[in-house]
This record gives sequence, C-alpha cells and structure tokens, in this order.
Amino acid sequence: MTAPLVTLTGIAKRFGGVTALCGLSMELYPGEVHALLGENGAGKSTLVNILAGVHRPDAGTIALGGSEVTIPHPRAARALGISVVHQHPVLFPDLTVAENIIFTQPAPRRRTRLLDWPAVERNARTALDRLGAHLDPRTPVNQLSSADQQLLEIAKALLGETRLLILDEPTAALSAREVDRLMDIVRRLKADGVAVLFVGHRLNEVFELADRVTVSRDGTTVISGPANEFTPESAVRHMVGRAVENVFPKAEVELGEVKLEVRGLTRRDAYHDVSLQVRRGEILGLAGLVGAGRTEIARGLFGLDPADSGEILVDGRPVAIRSPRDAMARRIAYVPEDRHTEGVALDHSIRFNLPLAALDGMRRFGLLSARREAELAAGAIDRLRIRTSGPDQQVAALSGGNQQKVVLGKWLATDPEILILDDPTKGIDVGAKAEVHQLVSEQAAKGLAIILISNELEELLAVADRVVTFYRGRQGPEFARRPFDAEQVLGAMTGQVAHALA
Amino acid sequence: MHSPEVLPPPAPPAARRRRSPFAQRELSLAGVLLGLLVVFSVLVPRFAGLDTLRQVLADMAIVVIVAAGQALVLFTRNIDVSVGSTVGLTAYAAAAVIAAHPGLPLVVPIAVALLLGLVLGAINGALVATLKVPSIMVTLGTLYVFRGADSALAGSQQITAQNMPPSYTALASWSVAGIPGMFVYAAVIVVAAHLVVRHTLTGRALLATGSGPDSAERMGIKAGKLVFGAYAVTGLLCGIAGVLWGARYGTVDSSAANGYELVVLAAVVIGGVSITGGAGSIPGVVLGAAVLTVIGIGLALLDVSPFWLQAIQGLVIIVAITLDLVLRRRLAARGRAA
Amino acid sequence: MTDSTTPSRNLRLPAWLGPWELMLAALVVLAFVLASVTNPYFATADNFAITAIGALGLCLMVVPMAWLMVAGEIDLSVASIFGLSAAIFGLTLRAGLPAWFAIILGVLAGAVAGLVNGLLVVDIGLPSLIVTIGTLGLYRGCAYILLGNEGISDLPHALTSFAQDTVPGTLVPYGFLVFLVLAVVAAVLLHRGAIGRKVLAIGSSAEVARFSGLAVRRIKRGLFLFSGTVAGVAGIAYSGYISTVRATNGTGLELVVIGIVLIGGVSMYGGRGSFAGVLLALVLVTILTSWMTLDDAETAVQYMVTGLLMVGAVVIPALAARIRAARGRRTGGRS
Amino acid sequence: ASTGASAPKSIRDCNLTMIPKSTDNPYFAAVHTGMADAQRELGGDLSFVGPAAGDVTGQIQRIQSGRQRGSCVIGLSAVDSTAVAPALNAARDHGAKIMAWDGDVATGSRGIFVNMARTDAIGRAQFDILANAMHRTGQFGIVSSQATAEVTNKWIAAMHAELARPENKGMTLVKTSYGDDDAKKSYDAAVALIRAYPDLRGIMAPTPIALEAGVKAATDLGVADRIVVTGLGNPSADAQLLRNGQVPAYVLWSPRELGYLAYYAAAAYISGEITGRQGESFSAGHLGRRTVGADGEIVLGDPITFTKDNVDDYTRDFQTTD
Ligand SMILES: Nc1ncnc2c1ncn2[C@@H]1O[C@H](COP(=O)(O)OP(=O)(O)OP(=O)(O)O)[C@@H](O)[C@H]1O
Ligand SMILES: Nc1ncnc2c1ncn2[C@@H]1O[C@H](COP(=O)(O)OP(=O)(O)OP(=O)(O)O)[C@@H](O)[C@H]1O
Ligand SMILES: [Mg+2]
Ligand SMILES: [Mg+2]
Repeated sequence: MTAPLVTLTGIAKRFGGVTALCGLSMELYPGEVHALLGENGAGKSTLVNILAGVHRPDAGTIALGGSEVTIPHPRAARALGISVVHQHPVLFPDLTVAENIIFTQPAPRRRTRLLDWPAVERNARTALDRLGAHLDPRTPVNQLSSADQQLLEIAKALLGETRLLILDEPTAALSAREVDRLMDIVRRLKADGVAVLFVGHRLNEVFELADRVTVSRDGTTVISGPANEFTPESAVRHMVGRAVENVFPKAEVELGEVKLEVRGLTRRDAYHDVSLQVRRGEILGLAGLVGAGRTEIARGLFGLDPADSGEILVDGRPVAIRSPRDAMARRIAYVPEDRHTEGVALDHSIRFNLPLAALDGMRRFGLLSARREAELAAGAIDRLRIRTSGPDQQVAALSGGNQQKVVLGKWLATDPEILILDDPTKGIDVGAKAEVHQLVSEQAAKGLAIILISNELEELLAVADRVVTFYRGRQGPEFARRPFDAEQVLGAMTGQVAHALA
Repeated sequence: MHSPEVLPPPAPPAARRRRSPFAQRELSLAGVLLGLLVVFSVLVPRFAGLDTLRQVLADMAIVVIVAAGQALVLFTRNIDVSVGSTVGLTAYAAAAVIAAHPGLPLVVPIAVALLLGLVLGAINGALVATLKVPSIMVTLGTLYVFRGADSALAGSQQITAQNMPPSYTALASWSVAGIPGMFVYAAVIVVAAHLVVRHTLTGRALLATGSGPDSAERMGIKAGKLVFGAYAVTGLLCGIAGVLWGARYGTVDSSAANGYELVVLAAVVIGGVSITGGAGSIPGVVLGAAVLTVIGIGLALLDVSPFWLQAIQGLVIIVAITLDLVLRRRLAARGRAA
Repeated sequence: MTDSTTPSRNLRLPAWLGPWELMLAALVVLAFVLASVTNPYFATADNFAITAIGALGLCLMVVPMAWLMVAGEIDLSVASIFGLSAAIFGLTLRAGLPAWFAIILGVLAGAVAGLVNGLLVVDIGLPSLIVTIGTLGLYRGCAYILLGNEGISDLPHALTSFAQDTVPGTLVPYGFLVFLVLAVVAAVLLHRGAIGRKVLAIGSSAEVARFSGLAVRRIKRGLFLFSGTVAGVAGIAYSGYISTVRATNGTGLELVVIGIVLIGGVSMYGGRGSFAGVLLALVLVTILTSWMTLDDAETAVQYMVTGLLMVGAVVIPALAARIRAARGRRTGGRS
Repeated sequence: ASTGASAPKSIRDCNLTMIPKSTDNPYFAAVHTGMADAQRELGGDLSFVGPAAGDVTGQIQRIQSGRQRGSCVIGLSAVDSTAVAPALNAARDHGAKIMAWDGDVATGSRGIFVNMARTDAIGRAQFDILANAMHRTGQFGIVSSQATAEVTNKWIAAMHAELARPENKGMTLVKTSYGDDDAKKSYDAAVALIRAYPDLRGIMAPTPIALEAGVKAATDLGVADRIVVTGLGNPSADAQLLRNGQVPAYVLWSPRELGYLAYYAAAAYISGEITGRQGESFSAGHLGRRTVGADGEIVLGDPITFTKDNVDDYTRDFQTTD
C-alpha cells in the first residue's frame, strides 16, 4: 500500500459547550474509498468541514501528501485539491445553476475581466451532463427538486483538479438511478488515484463501495480497518455502542376495516387517476423515483395542494379536503418530507414545537396550560425516546433523528387515525432509524392507518404491508404479498414492469 | 441492488426549463411602465413629448443613484434606512462648504460630500458586517444620529441657491444635446453598477451572500467584506446624491431629504429586489424608479386637486405592484407551457 | 453522547425575561435615576401623568405592531390609518351625528383599512413592506381628500376629557388604563395563549405553521385587522388629546412605533420577541423623551440620543459577546 | 384651579418659555435675536425652545415642560391653533400666562397675540407685487407650504379676495399646490405648475422655501423671463434674488422686531400692565408705546415690501443668534 494522502491526527473541535470532535485520527489513501460511519452528531460533518476549510480545528494536525497543512478557508481547500459535497447542498437558491458553479473554480472571464457567461454556461452543462443531469444552466436553483440540487452540488465538486473527494451523505435525496451513476463516477475517480471520503447512513451503499471503514463515536475514532473486516451488523454495533437487533422491526398486526380510500384522484401536472385503500393497522408503502408524484399525492390528501378531481373517503364516507384543517378534522396527520422547512420551527424549543398542531384542543379560555404543555413534552420525550437535555432545548440543536421524533410527536399529539409519513428516515442514523421504524410499527399496532413514502427501497419493502408503485405521476402495479420481490418493485417504479406478478 | 438495465431514459430536460425570473420581472415592470405612459398620454395631452422624457430622466436620477446603492445592500440580505439622513447631511456639508467659500474649486465641496458619505456608509457597514447585528436596527439608529448631526451642524442655517456659485447649481442643470446632465450621472453609475452586479464575480457573490449566508460561508465568500463594501458604496452614492440634491433643489437646511428612505425603498422593492436578499437586478431598480417618477410627474400634470395627489399616488403604487405580480405569474405560466 | 446533559441551573428565568429584557430593564432604571437626579421636575406625579397621556397614541400602536412583526410582517401605514380614522370620526361629528356613532365609524374605518392591508398581503401575495408603503400614501391621502386643509375642533367633551384627564383622585389618565388592559392582555396572550404560540410559529416559519394546520392566512389577516383597528382607536384618542382633527394627525409616527418594537428585541424577520422587551423599550423611550424635553434638549440632541440608543442596544451586547468569547478562548474555555 | 394667574410679578423673577414653530429656521432664529435684545433690557430668564421642524406634538411637549418648571409666560407661534389649546389651557390652570406671537392660537386659550402685521395686509401686499408685475393679466399659480398651515391659508384667502376685485379680472389662479416647506417638493410642485400651464405668467410663493424653489424651477426650465415669482421672502437668505432681479420684490416684516415686541408684551402681561383688553397700552422699548387692539391683538406694523433698493437697509433685522 502507498503512503497516505491525508493523515489526520488528534483532531478536536468544540462549538461553545458542545464537543463535536475530540482526538479523531484517520488516514486516507489515494485510489481508495474510505467510509466514515457514525451516529447523528458523531462529528462526521464537522470533520468534513475542517477538511473543507469551513472550520479550523482547535487541536490536531492535518498532513497532506506528507507535509503538514493548515486549511484556513474553503478556497485554500480547493487549491489543495480537496473537493467537497456537503451534507446540505451549499447552494444559492436565488441564483441560477450556472451562477452557482462560478464560485467553485476560477470562473471564465473575458479580457475585460467581466464574466464570460457563454463559457460559464458551457462549463455548467458539461459538469452536469457528466452526471446525467440535464438541467438548464439558466434555471434558478430554487426551482430545482432537492434531487437535482444534490446533483448540482456533486457536479460542483467534480469540477477541476481533485485529489481528495469528500462526499457527506450525497445520496440522501437521490433515487436509485442517480445513486448508481454517482457510484460509477466514484469508481472512475478511484481508478484515477483520487482519495474518496464517503459519509453515509445507508449501509448497503457504503459496503458496496468502500475499501476501508472508519467508525466514529462521540468525536473519536472507535475502529478503523479494511471494509471486508466489517459486516453491517458489526459496524452498527461500533457506531451505536450496542447491538441493534432489528433495524426494520415488523409487528404482525390484525388489519381492521378500510380507513382511507382514494378513488381516481387527479391533479394536473402532478398525478393522475390514483386509487388506493388503507386499512386500520396497515402500513401502505408508496414506491417511486424522485419526482414520481408521491409527495404531491400526500399533499393532496393533507389538503395542502388539493386534488383537482377524484374522491377521498374516510371510514367509507366521502370527504372534502381543501385545507390541512379539513384533513386534521378527519384525523389525518402528515409528517412532511423536509423536516427543516416544513416540519419543525428550528429556532424554538421542543416544548414550543410539540403542541403546534394540537393547540386548539389544549387551550382553555384561549390560554395554554403550562402543566399540560409540560406533560405533553415530558410524555413525548419519554415515549418517543427523544434524546435531549430537556424540553427547553432548541430543536436546531437536536440530531436529525431526534428532530424527526419531534415532528412525529407533534402529530401524535393530535391523536390521529391516519398517518402519512414522507421519507421519515431521510438522513438519520441507523440507531434512530430503527427507533423511528419501531414507533411507526407501534402506531400501526394501535390501529392507525399509515401511508409510508420512502426513497430507501429496502426500508419500504421491509416495513410496508403492501406497496403501490408510481411512475411519473401514474399509478403502477401494486404488490400485496410479503416478502416483496425487490427487482419487480424496482422495475415497476421505473416504468419497466406494467403489472404486478402477484 | 439497483441494476442499470431497468432504468428509464432520462427525463426530457425541457420539462423543467424555465426562463430566468429576473427577465420576467423586468419585462413585467416595463409593461407596467408602458401602461402608465399610455394612460397618462391619453389623460394629459401635454404628457407625451420630449419634455416629459427629459423631466423623467432628470427627476429619477437622484432616486436611481441612491437606489442602486440600496439595492447592493438589499442583495446581501441587509437594509440601509439611513440613506435619507446621509443624503441630507452630505448635501448640507457640501453646500455649507461652497457657500462659505464660494471661490473654492468645485472639487472641494464634492470631495467633502463624497468622503463624508463614504465615512457614514462605512460606519454602517462596519457595525453591520463586523458585529453581525441586525442592519435594520443599526441603520434606523444611524438615521436618527445622522439627522441629529445634520440638525446640530446646520442649526437654523439655510443655504439657498443664491449662496451657491452658479457653477455649483450648474452641476445639476447642465444638459448636452437635450440630454440632462442629471441623467448622465445616473446613467454612468447605473451602467457601472449593472456591470459589476451582473458580470463580475464580486457582483454575483453579493447576491450569493444574501441568497444563502451559510452557503456563502462554506464557499469561502468573504461576506463581511462584501457587506461592508455595499454599505460604503451606498454611502458614497448618497454623497453624490447629496451634492446633486443641493445643486438641483437649491435650498438645503437640516431637514433636507427627510423621509427619503421610503421613496428609495419603494423604488428598489418595486424594481424587484427582494428584501430578504439574493434576488434583484439594477435594471429592475431603474425601472422601479422610473415607474415611481412617471407616476409623480403624470399626476402632477394631471389637473387633480393636490388633496387627491397622495391618495392616488399610493393607489397607483399598489396597482403597479399588483399588476407586476399578475404579469409575472402570467409570464411564468407561459414559460412553463412553452 | 446523551450524557452530555448540563446540570440543571437552579435559577431559571422565564423565556420572556432574557438577557435583552434584563438589559432594557437596567437601562430603564438607569435613565430613571439619572433623570430624577438631574431634573427636579422629572420624578413628579404630574410629569408621569403628562408623559403617559402624551404617549398614549404611540403606546397603543406599539401593541399590534409588536404582534405583527413577531409574525414576520410589518405595517408602515399605521400612522396614516391613525389620521384617516380621526378624519372620518371628525367628519361624522360635523355632520351632526352622535359621538358614539362617530367613534364606531372611525374605528371601523381603521379596521377596514387594516383589513385591506391584510387582503393585499395575504390574498394577493404582495410583500407587506411595499404594500404598506403604498397604503401609507393612500390612507393619508384619503384623510386629505376628506378634510383638505381644514381642522375640526368641536369635539365632544366626553372624548377630550377621556383623552386629557386623569381618573379623579389619582394621577392615572383614563386613556392609560385602556392601554394597560390592552398591553396586559396582549402580553399574556403572546406568551401563554394559543394564538400567541401560533403567531410565533408563523413568524418563525410560515411553512411549518401551514404544515401544522395553522390558519396562517386567517391569522395574518387578523393581525393586520388588529393593527388597523388599534391605530383607529389611537387616532381618535389622539384627536381627543389635541382636541383637533386634521389630515396631518400622526404623520411620521410609524417609524417611532417600529423603532420601539425593534429596540424591544423583536426580529424584523419574525418569530422572536417578547412583549416584556417591547414594553420596556416603550418605557425607556418615553422616559428619555420626557427627560430631554424637560431639559430643553434640542431636537438634534434628541435625535442623537434616540439613534445612539438603537445602535447601542444592538452593538453593545454584540461587543460584549465578542469580548467574552475572546476571554473564553484565552482561558481555554474554562469559566 | 387657577393659582395666582393674576398675581402680578416682575419679569426679573420669571422664566419665559417661548416656542417657535421650528428651531432649524433662520426666521425664528431672528425672532430669538429680538427676544434676546429685549431680555438684555428687561431681564428675565428666556427659554427659547421648540421642535426642529414644525410638529404639534413637539410643541405640546414644550408647553407642558414650561408649565412644569413654572414659567410665568408661555408664548408660542402655533403650528396648529386648536391642537395646542388643551395643553395651553392646562398650563393656564396651573398659573402660567399664555400668549401667542407670529402664529395665533384659538382665542380663549391665550391672553394676547403679537401679530407681525394684519393678516389680510400681508396677503394683499404679496398679491400687489404679483399683480403689478403681471400687469394684472394672465394665469398664475400658488406654491404654498403645508396645506394645513393656517396663517398661510389666511393670506391665500386674502389673495382670493383681491382677485375678486374688478380691476384684477384679467388674472386667473390656475392651481394651488403645496410644497410642505420642503425644497424638493416645492421645486417639483413649481416645475409641475410651469409644465402643466404653458401660459403661466406668475408663481405666488407665500413661504421662502417655495419662493426659492419657484425661482430655481423657472430658471432651470428657461422660463424665468416669462414668469414672475414672488411672495414671502427672507432677506437674510434671499437678498440676492432681489439684487439679481430674479424676483421684483417680496414681502416680510422684521422678525427681530417681532421678537422684541413679543418680549416687551410678555413683560407687560406678566406685570399686569396689560391683560388683553382692547385699549390697554404698554411701553415696548425702542418701539415706543403700543396699544392692545381687539381680541388682545398687538400689531407690530405694516408688512415690509423688500426690493433691491431697500433690502440692504434691513440686514440687522434678520441677524440670528444660535
Ligand atoms: N456550527 C455549530 N455550532 C454548534 N454546534 C455544532 C455546529 N456544528 C455541529 N455542531 C454540533 O457538533 C456535533 C457534531 O455534529 P456533526 O454535524 O459533525 O455530526 P454528524 O456526524 O455529521 O451527524 P449527521 O449524521 O446527523 O450528519 C453535534 O452535536 C452538533 O450539534
Ligand atoms: N418535471 C418537473 N418539473 C419541475 N418540478 C418538478 C418536476 N417533477 C417534480 N418536480 C418537483 O419536485 C418535487 C418532488 O416531486 P414530487 O413530489 O412530485 O415527487 P415524489 O415522488 O414525492 O418525490 P420524492 O421522492 O422526492 O418525494 C416537487 O416539489 C415537484 O414540484
Ligand atoms: Mg453530518
Ligand atoms: Mg417526495
């Protein structure tokens, strides 16, 4: 084995009172994919930010190609050949695709020193085409889907000379096809001798790609070694510090009568002629690629963007759902796709957030009872196993999984009978993921009718009782019998299989 | 587990192609402006003509100059509500210098105003950029501080055109081949600002900072410097506006340009600059100022009672921004359909 | 990772009494003491009564503005509504209609004006800053259309004495009682009421609020309506205070109102703010104004003090935080 | 409860609160000079305080602080004649004597009013300059100060009365607009007037800022030789307008003498020498003996028409103290 490209020794970083890293050490070799695993909050992104020049370590050294370096700012990192795909895309939503790439590399300019826009746009197009993302360089980024934004973020990182490519959860928003393309590119770069640091929570992807694995916990390295010395189970044990029995618990539940039925639901430019049924105690999975229209259907059911035509029946009676309040009156709850912008008020406390959807039910003479609020918070923290220093902690300071539990808690406080979950485990670690599945399972057992949307097929197939597929806004085949055939479902999701072979 | 064989052909890119929203904004504003011109030409026969054009160009110059600066600040997700006071203070300083020493070369009062403006802008910029405190608070505070300084400096003094040498008032009144000099200043500033904003990395970085402050930090964009720069430039432009204010309106006292910040803010926001940062363009700002100026001139020429003026002006502003919104939605819908 | 729980502090201050409010409270005390010591006329019951009654219009308008800004919106037209309501009230009186009817009509006009703002912002989707710059002109202009250059000064005695006099035997102005009731209700509802929670959530993220099933649009409309209504009441009360209705009543007051709300610690972008802070800011500004007036301070000085107060209110805590952070680094984070 | 409102005192033991419309104004600074002149002769403690720019609330606050410090006299040039009345009445009930100067307040809320000249005379004097310069034919417009400025509105009313006379039937008033005593607004109003009425022959500007703006607008638009601008001018700032011939003449009075007279009147009012009844008289220093007219009004004299020939004789009348 050659000399390491990057050697990190004793890296430490504190944010105020929080210790994100303490004495983390690892080595990255050229031509190797190195996976960094750890729970939410283990300090992975902090390490990435240190290598990217965003943060400076409080202690420890970074050696690049044998000599010690400091990386004072992001431009220094790029000059050293370090390219980063950040966990949350580092984009400027009001600027266009092309404008977003000009800060990454020296932008093409004319002799007048003004920007050469045709060249900028050409560059952007080339970079995106490499990923198979055919985006118009003039589109403002805020009009892109989150998947396309992620692709743009990756495209930016692949511009220019790269010696070390860092991918911090690049696949959270991507569909299978795009993940495959990314994997191909990573393999190509690896062959060219680039070192790749890969951070991810989807263990199957990690083990498909990684040559070496480092597991970190509480800011330090727990173990590091060749990938073939790990199994997903052993990696999880190191991450969590205990064995996680079952990531996808599945309770056997006696199904009740049909709780929610949808007939011929249609919304222009979004979905067409959708018909579904969910029973009490049942978890119905909606499978599809990103952009298949599942979120739109969920929003239609919740009254955020009501459908143009079609019928919604709750308990067999047709209901009109024109607003979230209508939906809530039917005891429908919706855990949205993007917990940061749709799920929780980040700059407020857990205690503030939990009663938000149930305020009308818990006020007396217009006032909130502090006691009931405290009870709600304490109950949710306890029942949902939210890890926090207390109900007054800001939600922004919680890990992703715990934030998601707050969203779930907010909706469970409304005492729902129908629960729609849109990608509830996006970006959260295995331990938390198992807990979320456990909670969903418990709710199903209590007789809730659950609709689960997920981009992680493995999860969907393991947790759902029944799976309906969607392809570009149209309903595809339905798979009603467990265990499901992954190839078949994937085929249906991608429009290749027209009928369920069930 | 994902096999590439079953993947569908890539989605046609045309489905997501959209026209840039900036172009839409300018197009719809130009439509509103055109509509106003037509309406006024029909209502007031004297409106249509070169004289009006000249007057519009000269009248909007000071607003445009200050608004260009304000836009830079708004791009970065900040605001400067002290511009009215800065214009007033610099206007007084320059006029006082030239009135006290009429023999001095013109560069002296101009330099005084520009330098003072720059310093005032830099004070705002330093407070906002280095201490990262809310800009509305800082500049609402300096609005009062600068106005107080103006009042302390000017006291009961009033400098009128008679105290200024003719060469000073000529700064505002010259014209060449029928093109007002006021327009020339504004045009030079606007073109320069547009080139910087639209066609340089610095300009795009300004918008980027406002669009995503966290992203800017991670990209290594020096947001602090940009914010400071935007305020300093705004101060400088207010200094220029101050000189022109005195030269054009001929009377400067401690209340000059009092409340002007709202006029400027209206022009900038009508021009499509988002007060939450990141979005807007200089041509949009020019159109916003033009819309406001045309409304003002058109209504003044229209034989309405002065008691009706303010109400109609307010109403027209509301109608204009509503129309602009409707037009933009139309254009966006058409862009999607095409 | 989870055992990093900090030991629970014994002293827990309520959420609405944060460092900002404590700083304002300290400033209020400081200003009060200095004013009392340096000016013999300041700490007199007479002065308190005069000051409280003179600031009534301002005080009233601060209340809804604080709510509106917590919700992430702004209303620059309040001072114009203040003028318009008074104008309609005055004209109705002059038409010979009874005073109670004129008051109702005036307040109703304020409510309608506020609602129009709300409809433009919520239902058409225009930004409130620019909408209310427009209606600032529109409503003030309407007052001019109605009154022209005339003034109406034959106001009913009941109104003028309500707006000018104190409760017999005390030095508490009648009008001030109204404000106290409004302020207490507004404070309690903002921090303990369901509606307050909703408004804070809307200001923090309108999207999250909508996804939580809150009636974001209705609440925002309601807040604009509230703002207009209170501005109407304030306008009529003020016309009673000066016994005169004129188209110019209250011109320029909007910036003072907004300034106080900002000094009170409400974020211009919404979602944050305590009512205690706003009230303290109101008291602080009123004390300073009274003190400076009694000291015959020139307007220049008054402007500078007001401005420096606003700048200082944000700059000093920021500087202090910097110094603390720097010292923290030097001592290696031990404190 | 009037506590000794009538108790005669000497001005030497008194504080006087004198409140101008605005302090940042050369005219009121000259009034202050006149009051200071009289103060040197009579003694007394003068607080000349006011808002920087005219606003009702600012005046009310100063009235109240005058009352709180126990001023013997509170005198003011009211921004709004009725709006200050409640505050003045309250001050009177606390024992202060109330007087107005320059801008009157509602009768009943003050004892005496020191007027610079008879209101209709001021309006007529301005109109005469314009009428003569226009040879009593053609269109003219007015650019005034605030629409709600009462004194100015009275002058304009006097102008309307003049206009109604048969010899002036060749003149037409096309429009009255308001520049709010703001340089920009006044300039814009003047420009609009000139552009909207191509046959305009004159601009009446009953306030100095509008006068300056009118001259500037006419010059900038190249119509100075066609359009006469006149009205109220302030020789301390606008003497050059007369010397250049840009304005044939304009009207004012001596603000310094007004201040002087007001202070003497205040002294007599305090001592009980006058009470506001018609026919009472008092000594007003170098202005000689003055008599109280109807409604407690004391008039300084006739308005002065300033021309290039006499303007230099009056420089001392406009001297300002800071
Ligand atoms: N800028 C910051 N200020 C304060 N605390 C921070 C900051 N960035 C990270 N932290 C804290 O540092 C710890 C490590 O966070 P980090 O983002 O590195 O975790 P992670 O391993 O990337 O988690 P995830 O899997 O959720 O992405 C967390 O407790 C986090 O709250
Ligand atoms: N063709 C398109 N053009 C523009 N925007 C699109 C297009 N397709 C989808 N989007 C946007 O992308 C987002 C995600 O799409 P959608 O909700 O329809 O699919 P989904 O199946 O829920 O996807 P996901 O797997 O991300 O949840 C939506 O906001 C939608 O408006
Ligand atoms: Mg991370
Ligand atoms: Mg989705």
